[in-house]
Amino acid sequence: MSDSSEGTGGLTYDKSKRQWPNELNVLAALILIIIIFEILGAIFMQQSLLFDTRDRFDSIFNEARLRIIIIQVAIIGIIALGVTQVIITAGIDLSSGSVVGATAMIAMSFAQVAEVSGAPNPKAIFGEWALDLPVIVPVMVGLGVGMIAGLINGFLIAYSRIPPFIATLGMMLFARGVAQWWSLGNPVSFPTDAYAVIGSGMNPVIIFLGLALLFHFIMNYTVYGKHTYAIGSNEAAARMSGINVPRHLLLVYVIAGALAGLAAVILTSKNLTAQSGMGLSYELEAIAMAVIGGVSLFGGRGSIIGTVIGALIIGVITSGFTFLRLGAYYQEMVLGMIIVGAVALDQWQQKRAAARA
Amino acid sequence: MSDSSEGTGGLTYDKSKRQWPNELNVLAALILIIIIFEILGAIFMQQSLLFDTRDRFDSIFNEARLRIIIIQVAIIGIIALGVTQVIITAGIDLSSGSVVGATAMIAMSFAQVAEVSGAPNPKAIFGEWALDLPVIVPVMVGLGVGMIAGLINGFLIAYSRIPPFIATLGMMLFARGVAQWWSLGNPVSFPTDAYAVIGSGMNPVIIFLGLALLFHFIMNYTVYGKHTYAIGSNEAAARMSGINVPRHLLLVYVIAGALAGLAAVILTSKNLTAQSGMGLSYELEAIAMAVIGGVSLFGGRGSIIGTVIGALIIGVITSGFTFLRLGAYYQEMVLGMIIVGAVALDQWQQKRAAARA
Amino acid sequence: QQIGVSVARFDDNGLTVMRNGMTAFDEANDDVSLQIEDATDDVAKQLDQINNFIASGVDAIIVNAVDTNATEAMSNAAAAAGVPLVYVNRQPINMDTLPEGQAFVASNEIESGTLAAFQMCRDLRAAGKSGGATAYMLMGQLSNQAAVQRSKDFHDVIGMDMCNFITLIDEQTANWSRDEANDLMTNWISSGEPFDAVFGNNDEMALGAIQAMKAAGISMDDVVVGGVDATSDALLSMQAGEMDVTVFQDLAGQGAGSIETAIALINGEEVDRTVFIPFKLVTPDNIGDFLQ
Amino acid sequence: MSEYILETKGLTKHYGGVHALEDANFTLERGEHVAIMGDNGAGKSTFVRQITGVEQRTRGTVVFDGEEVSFAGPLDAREAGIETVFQTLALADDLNVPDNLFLGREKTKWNWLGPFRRLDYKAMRDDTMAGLVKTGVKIPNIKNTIANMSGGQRQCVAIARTATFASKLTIMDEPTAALGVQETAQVENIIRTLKEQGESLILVSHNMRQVFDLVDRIIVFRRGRMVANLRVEDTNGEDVVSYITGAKTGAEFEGAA
Amino acid sequence: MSEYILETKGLTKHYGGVHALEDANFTLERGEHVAIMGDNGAGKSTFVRQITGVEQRTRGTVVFDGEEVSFAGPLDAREAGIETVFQTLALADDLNVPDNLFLGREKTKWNWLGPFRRLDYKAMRDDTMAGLVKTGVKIPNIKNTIANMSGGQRQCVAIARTATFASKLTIMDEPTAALGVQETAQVENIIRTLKEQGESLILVSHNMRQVFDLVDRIIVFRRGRMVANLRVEDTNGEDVVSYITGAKTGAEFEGAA
Ligand SMILES: Nc1ncnc2c1ncn2[C@@H]1O[C@H](COP(=O)(O)OP(=O)(O)OP(=O)(O)O)[C@@H](O)[C@H]1O
Ligand SMILES: Nc1ncnc2c1ncn2[C@@H]1O[C@H](COP(=O)(O)OP(=O)(O)OP(=O)(O)O)[C@@H](O)[C@H]1O
Ligand SMILES: OC[C@H]1O[C@@H](O)[C@H](O)[C@@H](O)[C@H]1O
Ligand SMILES: [Mg+2]
Ligand SMILES: [Mg+2]
Repeated sequence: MSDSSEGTGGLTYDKSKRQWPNELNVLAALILIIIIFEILGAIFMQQSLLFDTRDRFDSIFNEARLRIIIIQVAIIGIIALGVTQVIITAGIDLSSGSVVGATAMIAMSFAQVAEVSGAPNPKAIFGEWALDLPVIVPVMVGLGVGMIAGLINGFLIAYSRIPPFIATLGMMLFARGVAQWWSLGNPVSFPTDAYAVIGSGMNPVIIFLGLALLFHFIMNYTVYGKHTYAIGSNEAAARMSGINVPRHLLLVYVIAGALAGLAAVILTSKNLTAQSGMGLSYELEAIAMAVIGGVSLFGGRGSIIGTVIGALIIGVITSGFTFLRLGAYYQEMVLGMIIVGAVALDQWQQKRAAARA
Repeated sequence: MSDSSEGTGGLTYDKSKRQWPNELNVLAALILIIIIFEILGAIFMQQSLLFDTRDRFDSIFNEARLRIIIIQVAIIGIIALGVTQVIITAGIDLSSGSVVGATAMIAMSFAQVAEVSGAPNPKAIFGEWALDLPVIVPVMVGLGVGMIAGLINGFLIAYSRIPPFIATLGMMLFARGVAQWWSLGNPVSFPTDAYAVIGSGMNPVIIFLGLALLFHFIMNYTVYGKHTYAIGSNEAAARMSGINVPRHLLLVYVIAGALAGLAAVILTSKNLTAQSGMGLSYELEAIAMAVIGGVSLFGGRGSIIGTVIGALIIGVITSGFTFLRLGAYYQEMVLGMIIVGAVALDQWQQKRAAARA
Repeated sequence: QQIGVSVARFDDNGLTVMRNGMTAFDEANDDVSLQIEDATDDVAKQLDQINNFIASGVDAIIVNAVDTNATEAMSNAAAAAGVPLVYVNRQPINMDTLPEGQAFVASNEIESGTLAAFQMCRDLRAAGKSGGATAYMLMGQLSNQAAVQRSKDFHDVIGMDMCNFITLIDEQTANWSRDEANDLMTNWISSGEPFDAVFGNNDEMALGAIQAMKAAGISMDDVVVGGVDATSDALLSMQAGEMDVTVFQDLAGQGAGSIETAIALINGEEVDRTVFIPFKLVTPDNIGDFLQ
Repeated sequence: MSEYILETKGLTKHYGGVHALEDANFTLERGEHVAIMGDNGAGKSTFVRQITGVEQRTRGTVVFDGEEVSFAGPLDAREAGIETVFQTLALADDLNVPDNLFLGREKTKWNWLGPFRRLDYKAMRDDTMAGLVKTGVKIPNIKNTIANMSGGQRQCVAIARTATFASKLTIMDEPTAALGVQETAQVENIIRTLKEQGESLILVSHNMRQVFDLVDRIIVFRRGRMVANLRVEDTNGEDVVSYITGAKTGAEFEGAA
Repeated sequence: MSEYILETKGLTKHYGGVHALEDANFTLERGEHVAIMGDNGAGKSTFVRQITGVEQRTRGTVVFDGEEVSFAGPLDAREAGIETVFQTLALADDLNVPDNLFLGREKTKWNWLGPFRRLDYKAMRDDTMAGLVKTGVKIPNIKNTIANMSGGQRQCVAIARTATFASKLTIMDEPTAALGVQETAQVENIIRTLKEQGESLILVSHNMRQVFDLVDRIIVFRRGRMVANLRVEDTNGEDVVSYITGAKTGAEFEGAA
């Protein structure tokens, strides 16, 4: 039982042949995609995607590009952190995009200023008292609404045994209805200055990476993380092993809801407006990030780091398309192929690793 | 080994306690929903949903309503027949809606007339030769495009081992891009009279029910059906039992693609136009029909009959909302709740049946 | 009277203004009862909604078409059931052959993009850039006819002799969304290409571009930004000297007008088959007319 | 304190038309080791599942440790003091050996963090090694996932899990079915240790030699019913087989099967 | 025609750092019945998986029926004439007993319909009954899904499946592990019948009595290597155990494990 032994029965185990972690494959895909864009950039644009070829910055990188690559995925990335956990339990969350829409409308109504250019703001939902509230109010409302949506999802899935696809599909429709009903389809704009700070500049990125780090730790080193993986791996076994599966699932969906709520707050703050159509199809993008990052839809496998890299892959692709000025019609086609390609690469790597072993 | 024995070892088996088929639960849900609408109608509208209370028809039913209930779900219902088979293999098809969009555009370009109101149709994609073609051409093109999409899905899933969610998500993006690129976003209209017949009147319903019957037989009484269930139940076991799993999966996705292509043909014929946004989110509705009808997203369980009843449930709800003049904002909310409720009812029935047994 | 209304989509800013006009009319008139449905941008669903209205026995139907090419099937369905039908906001394809008892209250989408693009061209000339100017265009959803039309309008304008000094650097879709436009504009800025004008197919996207440019430290005096819709956010931005051009259409008026026309049809009155409501250009010079 | 650790009265379970368990009246004294034998499909595992709350019984009562109980799930049963090795093993395929061994009762630090308390990987690893050595199984790398273990290795992990935690009653459903000669001997030693420590045990097994070596009493099930209750010293292998096959039925169970 | 039905040379399988099977040189004569024994994790099932194409080997060759083969999957192996009862059973949980028994080779009518040919339910049901009776298992309702079967019932279905179809080589990986006394006896009868019919067999088993009763020769695996090759008439239980535990190693395998 010395620290160096890996097993029992005095068997030798050849450590050098250990399979490398899956995240490395995803990282390799990211690097491959960057290289492809650099090559295409050099050929067609005589420019580099990530490096500064025009001496506009003090560094060797094109800083503006690096920043937008991550800014544009930070908000959906925050949603994807929750979606990752849900998928690891072998669940799915189709509601996150619509929950963002509903939460955006509701939170923003508590973030409005009283005066716009000398005239009282015409869009307040609740009347005078709800204007110019301290920034904590809309933030808490946003988190709260997201958590309630998550609580309902979790309750339906964990206690009513409704398949996650259906429960969250129902919530998707419900939340979309709420988003439109809230202000009868009218946009809600003009937040307080304090609220506008949340989503400005690199703040979304800082929040995204900070939360990623937190959840990376939680998933790997805490009981919560272990039980999340266990449930996704074999729910019956987890139940028989004495895990309170329903309570745990509830917690997972509430966390996912809170993250969607937070994303809505940042989104409205960044755009200084809330629109009922906001968040549309974010759920698919968040799921794509997780899955490109190696999270298995059958549950039990995946990681936060993988999802973060998955988000970066989507960010690089989006920026790369604009960089190459790829025609708008082709972007969706190529995006579709790249998502499939990234996962195919990952599959092929794993197969090769298994065969070569 | 007489015909009447149900097992081996001379054990008695109490047949009277057999669990009733799951389809009966779904049917019960349908009837329950109808009754609720009838009660609400009597209270709030002093009218009946399904019966003729205004003497507008010669029968005791409101025939216009009965017809629209099924017409409005027939086209997505056809897609759902394929989606049902895909889900039974433990797969998923997120691409069917976009495939409908792409196929609609392409098929319709081969269905155009030469003369519209005296002027040659300005929207033909291919020029003169492609106008006024026999109706078989656009129909075959539609089926063909759908099958190619299905073939690609199937190949990625069966041979490249890419999870169905990702493969069909990629196809969803790809096909959406194709739909928009085809005529650069412009609608394609003015089909020949022969083409216009396909989707007119009750034809979509006849095609839907005919196909449902055909696939009901296939799923229950043929090798194809048995292997579809076996793969969804335990893919490894199916493989070890000697089923050629990849080849079978390919076939399943090609059939699903062909059905989506057919749906696109009927859809464009019914609306006399093709538009690149067509089919948007049909995939979710088709999946909802299947799942409400009792198809398990974990694979191995479900039936065509269940899906047909699931489609009827959605049709009744849609018409019922208009009948009750329910505000549009509430419709999505209530639809979300009803989908969840129908599945919850089913879950509860099954649990009760198991407990009571 | 019971009138069924099918609107292309509920979460659309412009169409919401139109809907508000209808609702206001409904509330002011006791004898009218509206049932407004959301077609969620689905042609087939819209046709089904019309058939559902017919099954429910409404007195008239108002349609804001998802796809103006799909109106023939709708006209046929309503005519067969003998229910009056009014198209609103978007001009039906079968305008020349509209059956008895049908009419339309609409605007011509070609105007909106042309008005905005031409004014941007004039602004660029006025800024002394007639020797050569560059522009980006943010397109709406590629499947949407307003997006297709307005993009085409822009191309047509910069193809005219007077405006062909403008070169389009790139055009991409931001799906009508401020957030996507903000990110897309930031991506463009990161390529370092200098530009003089940005045209958004709608105001939301123009506003997203403005936010991205401000974040990148670009002075809004140096760039001509145009949009369509004249939303209150856009008017405010114009007052602040950021947005330069937008286009207003009297959507609330269209909404109310469509109901009046429907009622006239129900009563068997003689009505104009076409009620044409023009777009109006909005610039800092006449913005006062549009602030409420 | 009642003399019985476990008592069932009229315990019955029907699955639709299948009467898997019918009217089982069973008692187990404190510290007693009892074997349950019977044909495949006789209802042995069904009996185990009703006691441990994996399923809800059709009717009947269960008295555990002097109190009438009705566990909502296996978690309740475990918390009441019943450790079970299920025939299906109940392992999470994607987790490694220590994770499985401690599933649901991890060793932790920073416990004030509630569900987010930190796992003490080192302590669990050491205890896992100790537990596995008791079963005699050889596992090259305990950090591999359970999906990569052989049939016997899986079974040993499940047994080590049960043996690692003290309980009032241990239930093992065919624990050595997949085990090799050496591992079987080790697991039998574990059971003997339990006996010495005075813990009660229910052992489901098809292995006649094992049963006669280890337990005090043998219960035979046939077609869902108890048909014999035999002290080992009063019976022999042949006798037991005749109960299993239905050649004989215990006097007190006449009219049963 | 070669004298061997199966021959492996240097067959090796590594899973990452785990050397599960190392350099196995194995021969099986036509009509011969051989047992493979060894500790849990010794590599027995790994050996079976390499031969039947379930996994791809790291290196080595397999010669079946005189030809070098490299099956892409178990379907190929079956088509070549190898029937296997896997340790994991390979049953489809949601299908019923006859469906599982005939999975992949259904009895059909209207065969010109290709994949859409019609199933002959009646014929399959009757054959299923016959197959099950041979194993002696009691199943109250064969139309229930496999998920609802007891451990032993599942195993009997898998065995009946193999026994129903003729083959050149039958491989059974611990076929009686979950079986009761009677069922075990029946399955052993099935194996004896195969012997009489001259079919070759590889039997993986931990049951010493069974092995000595049934086979001609015993191969022992230890830590992934073959360590003994014993004719049953030249050995006894104690001897075999000393090979299993490593107390002895066969002369020709010196330096192996
Ligand atoms: N996919 C895999 N990945 C890693 N290791 C594996 C894998 N499959 C098996 N092993 C390891 O290979 C070794 C041999 O396993 P195998 O299943 O062949 O054992 P066995 O002799 O059949 O044992 P048992 O009697 O328990 O069935 C074991 O140590 C097992 O942990
Ligand atoms: N969920 C279920 N639905 C229907 N029948 C079931 C279900 N579970 C078990 N059965 C049936 O109940 C009977 C008893 O099963 P049980 O698992 O208790 O047998 P067992 O005595 O443990 O057999 P084995 O020795 O093979 O493990 C069997 O005939 C089995 O088919
Ligand atoms: O259909 C969607 C579009 O409709 C236009 O009329 C409007 O100007 C745009 O802002 C956009 O919402
Ligand atoms: Mg059992
Ligand atoms: Mg094995």
